[in-house]
Amino acid sequence: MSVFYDITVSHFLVLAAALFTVGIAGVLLRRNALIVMMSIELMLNAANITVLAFSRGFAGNNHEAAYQGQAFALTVIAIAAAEAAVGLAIVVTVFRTRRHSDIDRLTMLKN
Amino acid sequence: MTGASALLPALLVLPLVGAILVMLLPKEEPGLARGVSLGVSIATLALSLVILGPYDTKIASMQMVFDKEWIPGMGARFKLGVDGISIFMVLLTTFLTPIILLSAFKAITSRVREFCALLLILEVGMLGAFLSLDLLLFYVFWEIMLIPMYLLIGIWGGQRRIYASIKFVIYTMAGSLLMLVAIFYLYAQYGSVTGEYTLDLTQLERLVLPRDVQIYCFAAFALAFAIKVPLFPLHTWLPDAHVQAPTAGSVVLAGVLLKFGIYGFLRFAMPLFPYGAAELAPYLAYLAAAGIVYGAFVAFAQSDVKKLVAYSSVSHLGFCMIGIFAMNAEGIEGSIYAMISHGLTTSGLFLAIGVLYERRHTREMSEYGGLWKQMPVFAGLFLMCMLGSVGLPGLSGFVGEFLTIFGMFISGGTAGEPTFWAEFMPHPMLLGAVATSGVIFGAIYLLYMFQKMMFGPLDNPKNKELKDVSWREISVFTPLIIGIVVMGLYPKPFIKVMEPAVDRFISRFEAKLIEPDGPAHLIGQPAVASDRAPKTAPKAAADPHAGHAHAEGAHKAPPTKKPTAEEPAH
Amino acid sequence: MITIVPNDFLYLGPLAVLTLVGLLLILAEAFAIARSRRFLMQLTVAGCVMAVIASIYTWRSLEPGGHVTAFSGMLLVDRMSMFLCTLFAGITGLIAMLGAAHQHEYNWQVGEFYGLMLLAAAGMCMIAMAGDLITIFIGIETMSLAVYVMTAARRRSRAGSEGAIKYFLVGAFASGFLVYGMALLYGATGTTNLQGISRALAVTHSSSLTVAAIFMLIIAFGFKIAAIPFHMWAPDAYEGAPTPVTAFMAAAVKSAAIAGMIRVFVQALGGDVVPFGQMGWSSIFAIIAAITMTVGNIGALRQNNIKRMLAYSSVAHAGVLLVGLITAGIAPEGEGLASVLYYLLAYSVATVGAFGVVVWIGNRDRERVLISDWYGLGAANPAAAMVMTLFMLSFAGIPPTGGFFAKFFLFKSALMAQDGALMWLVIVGVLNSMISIFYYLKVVMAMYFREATGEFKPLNSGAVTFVLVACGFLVLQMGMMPSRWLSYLGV
Amino acid sequence: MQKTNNLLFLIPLLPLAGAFLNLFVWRLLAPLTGKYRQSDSLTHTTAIASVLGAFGLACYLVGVPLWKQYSAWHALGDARPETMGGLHQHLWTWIEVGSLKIDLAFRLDTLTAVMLLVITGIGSLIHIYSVGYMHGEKRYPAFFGYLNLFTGMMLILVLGDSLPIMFIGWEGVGLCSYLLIGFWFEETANADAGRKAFVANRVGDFAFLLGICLLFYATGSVDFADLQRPESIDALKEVFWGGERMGFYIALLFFIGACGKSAQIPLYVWLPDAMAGPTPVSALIHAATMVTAGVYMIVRMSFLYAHSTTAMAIVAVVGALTALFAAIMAFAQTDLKKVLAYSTVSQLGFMFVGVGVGAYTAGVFHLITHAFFKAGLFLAAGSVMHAMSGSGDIMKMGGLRKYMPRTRWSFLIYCVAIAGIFPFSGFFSKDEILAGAFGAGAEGWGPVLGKFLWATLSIAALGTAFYMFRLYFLVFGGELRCDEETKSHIHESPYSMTVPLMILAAFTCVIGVIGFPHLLDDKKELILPTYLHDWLSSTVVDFGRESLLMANGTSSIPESHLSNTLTIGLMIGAFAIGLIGIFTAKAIYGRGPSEKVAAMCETGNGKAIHNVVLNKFYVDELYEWSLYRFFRGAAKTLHEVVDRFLIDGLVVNGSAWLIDRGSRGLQLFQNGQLHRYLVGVVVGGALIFYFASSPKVSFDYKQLNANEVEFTPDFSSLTTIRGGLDAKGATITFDLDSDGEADFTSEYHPQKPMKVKWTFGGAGKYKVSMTMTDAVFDEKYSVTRTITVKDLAVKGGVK
Repeated sequence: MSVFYDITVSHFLVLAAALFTVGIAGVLLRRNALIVMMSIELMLNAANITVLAFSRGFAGNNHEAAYQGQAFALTVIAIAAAEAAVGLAIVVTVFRTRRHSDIDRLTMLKN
Repeated sequence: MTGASALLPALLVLPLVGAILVMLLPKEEPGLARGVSLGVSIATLALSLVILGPYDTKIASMQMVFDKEWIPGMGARFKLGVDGISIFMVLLTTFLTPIILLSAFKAITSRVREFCALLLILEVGMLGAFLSLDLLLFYVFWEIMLIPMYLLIGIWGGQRRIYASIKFVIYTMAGSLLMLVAIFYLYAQYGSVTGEYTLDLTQLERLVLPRDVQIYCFAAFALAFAIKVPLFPLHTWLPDAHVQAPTAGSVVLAGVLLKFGIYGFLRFAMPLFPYGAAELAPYLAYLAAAGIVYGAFVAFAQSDVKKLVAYSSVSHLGFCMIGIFAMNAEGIEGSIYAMISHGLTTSGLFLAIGVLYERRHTREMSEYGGLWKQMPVFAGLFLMCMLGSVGLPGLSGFVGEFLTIFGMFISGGTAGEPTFWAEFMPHPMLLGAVATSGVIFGAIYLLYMFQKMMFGPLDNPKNKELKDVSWREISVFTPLIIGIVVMGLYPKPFIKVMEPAVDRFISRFEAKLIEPDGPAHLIGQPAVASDRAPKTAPKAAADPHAGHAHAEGAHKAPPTKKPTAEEPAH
Repeated sequence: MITIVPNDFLYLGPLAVLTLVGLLLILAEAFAIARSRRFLMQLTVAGCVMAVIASIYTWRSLEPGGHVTAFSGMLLVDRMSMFLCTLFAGITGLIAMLGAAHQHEYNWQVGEFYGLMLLAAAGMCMIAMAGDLITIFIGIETMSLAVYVMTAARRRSRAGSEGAIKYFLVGAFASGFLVYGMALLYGATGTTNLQGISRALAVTHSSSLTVAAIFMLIIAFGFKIAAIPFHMWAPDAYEGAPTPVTAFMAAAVKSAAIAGMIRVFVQALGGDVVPFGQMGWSSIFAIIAAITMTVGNIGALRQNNIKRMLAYSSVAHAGVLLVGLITAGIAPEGEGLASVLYYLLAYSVATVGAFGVVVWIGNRDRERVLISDWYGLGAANPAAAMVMTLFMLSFAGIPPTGGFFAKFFLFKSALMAQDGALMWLVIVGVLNSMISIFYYLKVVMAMYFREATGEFKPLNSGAVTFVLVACGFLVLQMGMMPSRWLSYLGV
Repeated sequence: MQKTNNLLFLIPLLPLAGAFLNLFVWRLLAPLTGKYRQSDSLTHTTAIASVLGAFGLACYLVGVPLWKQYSAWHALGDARPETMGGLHQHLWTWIEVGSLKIDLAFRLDTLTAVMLLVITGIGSLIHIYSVGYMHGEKRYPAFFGYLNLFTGMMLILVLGDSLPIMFIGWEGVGLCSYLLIGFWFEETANADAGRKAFVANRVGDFAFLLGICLLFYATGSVDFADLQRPESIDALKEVFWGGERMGFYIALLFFIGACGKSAQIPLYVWLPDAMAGPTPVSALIHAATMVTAGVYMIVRMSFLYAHSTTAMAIVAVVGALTALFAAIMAFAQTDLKKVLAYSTVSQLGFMFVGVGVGAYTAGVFHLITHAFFKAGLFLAAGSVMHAMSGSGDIMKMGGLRKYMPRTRWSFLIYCVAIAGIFPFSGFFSKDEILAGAFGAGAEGWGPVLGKFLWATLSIAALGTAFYMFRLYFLVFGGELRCDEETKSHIHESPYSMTVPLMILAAFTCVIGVIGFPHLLDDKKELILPTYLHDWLSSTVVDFGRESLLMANGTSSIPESHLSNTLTIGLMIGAFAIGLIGIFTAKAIYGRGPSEKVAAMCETGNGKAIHNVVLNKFYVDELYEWSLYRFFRGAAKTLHEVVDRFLIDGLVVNGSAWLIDRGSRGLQLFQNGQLHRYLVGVVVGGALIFYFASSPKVSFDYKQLNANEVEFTPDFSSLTTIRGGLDAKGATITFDLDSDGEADFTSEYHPQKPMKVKWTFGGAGKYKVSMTMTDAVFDEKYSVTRTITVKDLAVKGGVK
């Protein structure tokens, strides 16, 4: 019996949860806007993995559910890309006005 | 709906149209704005007198009812009507508004247009609130009054006007918002009992709520109204508002706005929640009695005349509160009477202070003295208002105060025959006696004020140049003083008009006071035997059989027997 | 199976109009001559008007209470969604007018602005019409991405870029939660269709997956509507963004987020199928709502910048809206939903109006966003001060304004739900109204009770005047004759 | 048997109309005649005409219709009804609310008639006198206006047919008194005096009002006629608070009212100060009429006092003490009018003793005679002061007999009368009171009280004679002690002033005939006619009225029938006392101020006593401290502490401050750093979820009857995100008899509350536990409570 036989949906879910946590940690801990964005991408990808894992899990008996999951994942991928584009543009704007992209030093707006 | 019923909405529309008209006038001509607004307010007064024509003094219930759908989805109606209680308040409002406008001709020189328009809008709000027979409509008008008053204090007020105006608004809102919650609750309860949702006061009055609920709801209403009254210790907004407000604001505040507290108790809080009212009445009466004495004491400590008169309002309105909790015709009619009288006398005092303030720009008593010599006519007018306020028999103040004290004194009944109210109101005589002591204190502080300002040597050089009142000012005071004297000497017609309504109020109150226990039900219908808190969701109301399955056997079961679970049978 | 029938396109009206005009605008911008950009605004408004007409048309073609699914359940067309589409398109049109004047005065002519705005509106419409988690996600992201860009539209503004990046990062972070929550929900129920989720939950009740999913969704939507403690981006973003964009964020984006919450929480997770104790997810939202109202109002008290103050105020309003959502969730048969919609309408109108006055009053020399900048407006420009007062009163919930009735309906229906279980929340709500009066009246006070500190040179723009008059009229109308609006909402 | 007379209203209306004309109409019309001021002659003509008119009308009404009624009543002899109704006029119903009905109605009966004639008669004289006295006064119209107003109010007071109407007049005269005392208001002291008078009166009015309320409470009426009905009288005998009769408390309250108006202990302090007013005012208001209102009221309410001997005793004792103390205080005064003021207080004390011992006729008799001679004294004093350039210091007078003979002779007659010298009127009236006091002995009074009263009054009478003649000698006797400036102005007053003096003096001499002493012949019939007694007995419940005593059940007030010897003995005693007083005064002050006395007053105990007396026993200071200072201090304290600090400071502004702090805290947290925001999200979110999901379960219980208790599980705070509990599938078990086993198990549904009933074995404490088990994760939440089952048989019911 191969070890691979034991990989189930749950394993993917745990992986996704771990990735998601890493993403959150990245957002909370890193100061560079770009890295924060990357962490957010990580979170989105974790979600994608979850979706696809479920989709795979449903594939056996519920085709519609499986398709929905796949469509969802594709949508997320597309939107994540758009988000990254917008985000980078905004980071560039910030960089152009401030010459840095350290989000903790952006405290002009406060109180 | 007869032709007469269109009078009441017309009464609201007229000043509203006037206000809009005034706002449309050119900014550069303040005189025009003054004239137009005065004309409109006099027309409103005339219209309100026209109402007296079709008004039948023998009918106790609401008259000239104007009833129209307003928000059908909610059961809120645009319902107006007058009865013996509200008609005087309406007349007082329409009577005072032209006087106020006239009095402000000289005092208000900036933004005259806005001033006149705000006063007219305020009049709309006040009239609307006095006329409304729908809780939501009442609430709307009740709040509408707030903003013009806020602006009046804030724009044309004194040094600390900002503090005073915001305090006024926040204080008032603090009470009225909880009242709003109680209105919601009442609405929901009525809907769940009858399956029909309405905010119509006459409908809602039929609902008898459980005892505790009545107490809570009454407390919520009472808070709103007690702040407005203002009942000690919720009164501290009043002196600030009065002192900072321009004369016109003070007059309208003392003359009409304060009356909403008492009126609200009579019209809404007590008929809707009689049992709650009965349970809390002693406490409110104690506070009112305390307020009479307290207001008088603190008034005496003031060096600012306006503040003194403001505190005197706390004291005087205490009489009104005492009166309504006497729960007999004497007390309640006295209370209404005292309200009208207070509207006249205190307005007169504020106007008098305004006359001085216009000339000297100070309200410190120590700045004045010996004015009688310089301004004899003014002194006479001031004296009349002051004596009316002191409660001299033969002037209006006495009748009201005497009746309220008297009513409270015998509110437990006379020696032979105790009334139903006896069990709710402990120590009525003591309360009456404490209230009566306000008569002494009233004399002390008001005479003190009068003496400080009018008597003594005319030693302040600034006062030696003062001019006596002009004809315009005399014409401001004259109607007030005529009112004070007429109401003092011949109160019968006034009392006659309010009598049927008050009797009806009392008898309905008493009728609804019986059997407050059990779930909410309509008056005259038996309470549904249920040990469950009443359902409020409309669904539950639609299903009267919801959940009362009850196994009889459980009652006599020995300890070992399985207890019965009661779950609703759906 | 996903099938598309031609009829579906009939119901796409508002969405299609907004998307197409939006794309057209972006194209047109590319070819526009720099000096004649006015037509962009006119085109935008025309698009919005068309969208409004399309929504109303669709609304009329629907049965009260009935709904139509399109694109295999991806979109759900009912009267509520059409009402919301009208609202979104209307707000967008009004804000486009504000935007044109603002751009002109402050010299930040960005042509894409209009296109993005319409695309954002399209996204909002999609949220309102969403019948599926995927459409909700697409709608939210379409809207959000456009608004991120709009926030940063003044490229040289340090505040703008700072606000934008804060907004963006927080928003994207929330998107992460959103997607993850949706994924878990999908896993728990085996479908992304909202009705399907509702059906599935009715059978399987719940599982820890559902619980976790709801946890994630609460966070995600909490960010979007700026509920506490997820609100802290809002004041910064609102302050940083150009005023018309702030108005758009406060009025439209928040409404859209609420629409999404209605779809997800009330319609998919509503009723008593969800396992968060007695009241389902509502018990958590109840706590959040109470804190949101309180902290939002308290936060607004000391603000001197009107935009920032209104940001906090919008946080507080989010709390009130949550009360309505809870009501709708726990008492689906009640009027909770209608009250939320009415509230959204009243709130949005007042918000657009208030920001409209902010736009109107300033000029490029002095933007006049501080309270002290407003001193003496009442004497200088009585009409403007009067409408601003109206908007403030509406926010504070004082009659005769729409805000009063909005609060009234909302709290009333909340109190009627579940034997008064929400009584405490209602009391918290009304007490908060009291606190809120304080800072709303601070504006009124500044306008009327203080002496002017300089001459007012307001923008002389017909469009802005139109917006102010329209909003002022609506606020009054909703305050005095609410019955017509209620009948639109099916009450 | 009362007759309607439609002219009654004119009596008060005439002076009121005069006041109205003088205060308003003439003033408004004055510009038409081209003058700013209304003319003085028009003013005083109006005023005098109105009062004279009232006097004439009063004479007519008393002399013709009332006299007819009286004679008819008198002629009936034993068959006559208790009281005769008198004349009556109902104008309109003033207040009619609920059970309370107050008619604006007037009644003229014999008691009123006496008052009416005194008021209008003396009032007319004083009006005339004022023409001279107030000549040249700037506010001439105002003075006459107020005087007229006062007369009108006083007439309302005595004519009023019910207590509230009486109260109108009661307060109205107080107001006029206030205005007239403070007439020369430029002097702060005058204005203060006016206020003091009004406030002291108000203290009395407070009791008066309460009395009205309590009377209504007891009898259901405030109308004099109604109150005398037997059922009302029965109500007065009800035992009330503290075991006394109802009548006692009512009577006491009214007496306090009377104390205020009639300046009795402890409310007398205002009257001496009231001398700040113009002298005619002192004569009319503070001597002849207003201050006697209290006496009048008690006589009017005699039917009430007849039912509480305790109350009567209090009235009598207070009256006696007042008479004595006021007399003592008069010794030390050096101001002409002040002496007269204390004398007034003292004489009012006499009257109160009279009415207090049930000798109502004597009280009223003294009221009448006093009205004449005291009014005369004041007017004469005014005349003197007029001559002395307005100064009233008797130490600077003396020898005026040469300069002002008319005044001097009148003054002497008054002094003799007040000293109680035969055959002047004061002698008769004072003797009546002394006799009444001597013979008094109502039920429960004990034997001594009457004698004590008599002794006290005798001393007071001695004092009266002494200080009055001290006054006389200091003013008119000896040599002139004033400065030259004043001396040059001394002159006899004009006739408008002295003619009233003479008229009053004439009356003082002869008016005593209306009340000859009760001397009986063998047949127990009066030897001398007692006109006043007969006249009043048609109205006043005097002692000896059988009908009321029967209504009372017991004869609480015995008839005071002294033997002739005793009566004559008392008369001689009183006469002697008067003479002793006069001669002592002559001995000491015959030639001006006594140095001996002055020296005595400067040293040791003498000084102390003198100071105490001079300062009126420091009662004013006591009042100053206890009332005014206390009031003002308390007012300030309340304002600062309660209003400013507690309510406004702590609650109102305090909550605002708290919220503001909260706002500031939020601002601090919102420092602009995105990470702070995100951490806030994580921490805040975690907290909210924690609190929202803390599982707490509990149950309520309610005892239904003797041993049956109902339990209601309460999961309202239970949210189960932490445990992932499926509320729908949860199971609930109750262990109700603490045996560790479930007695009841059920599925729980959150939307549908459930109740469990359980019957216990009786009263006592039981331990009950409830467990909720989650179906999915099998987690348990349990709670255990000890419940108390009460033994309901004892208390009989449970809420």
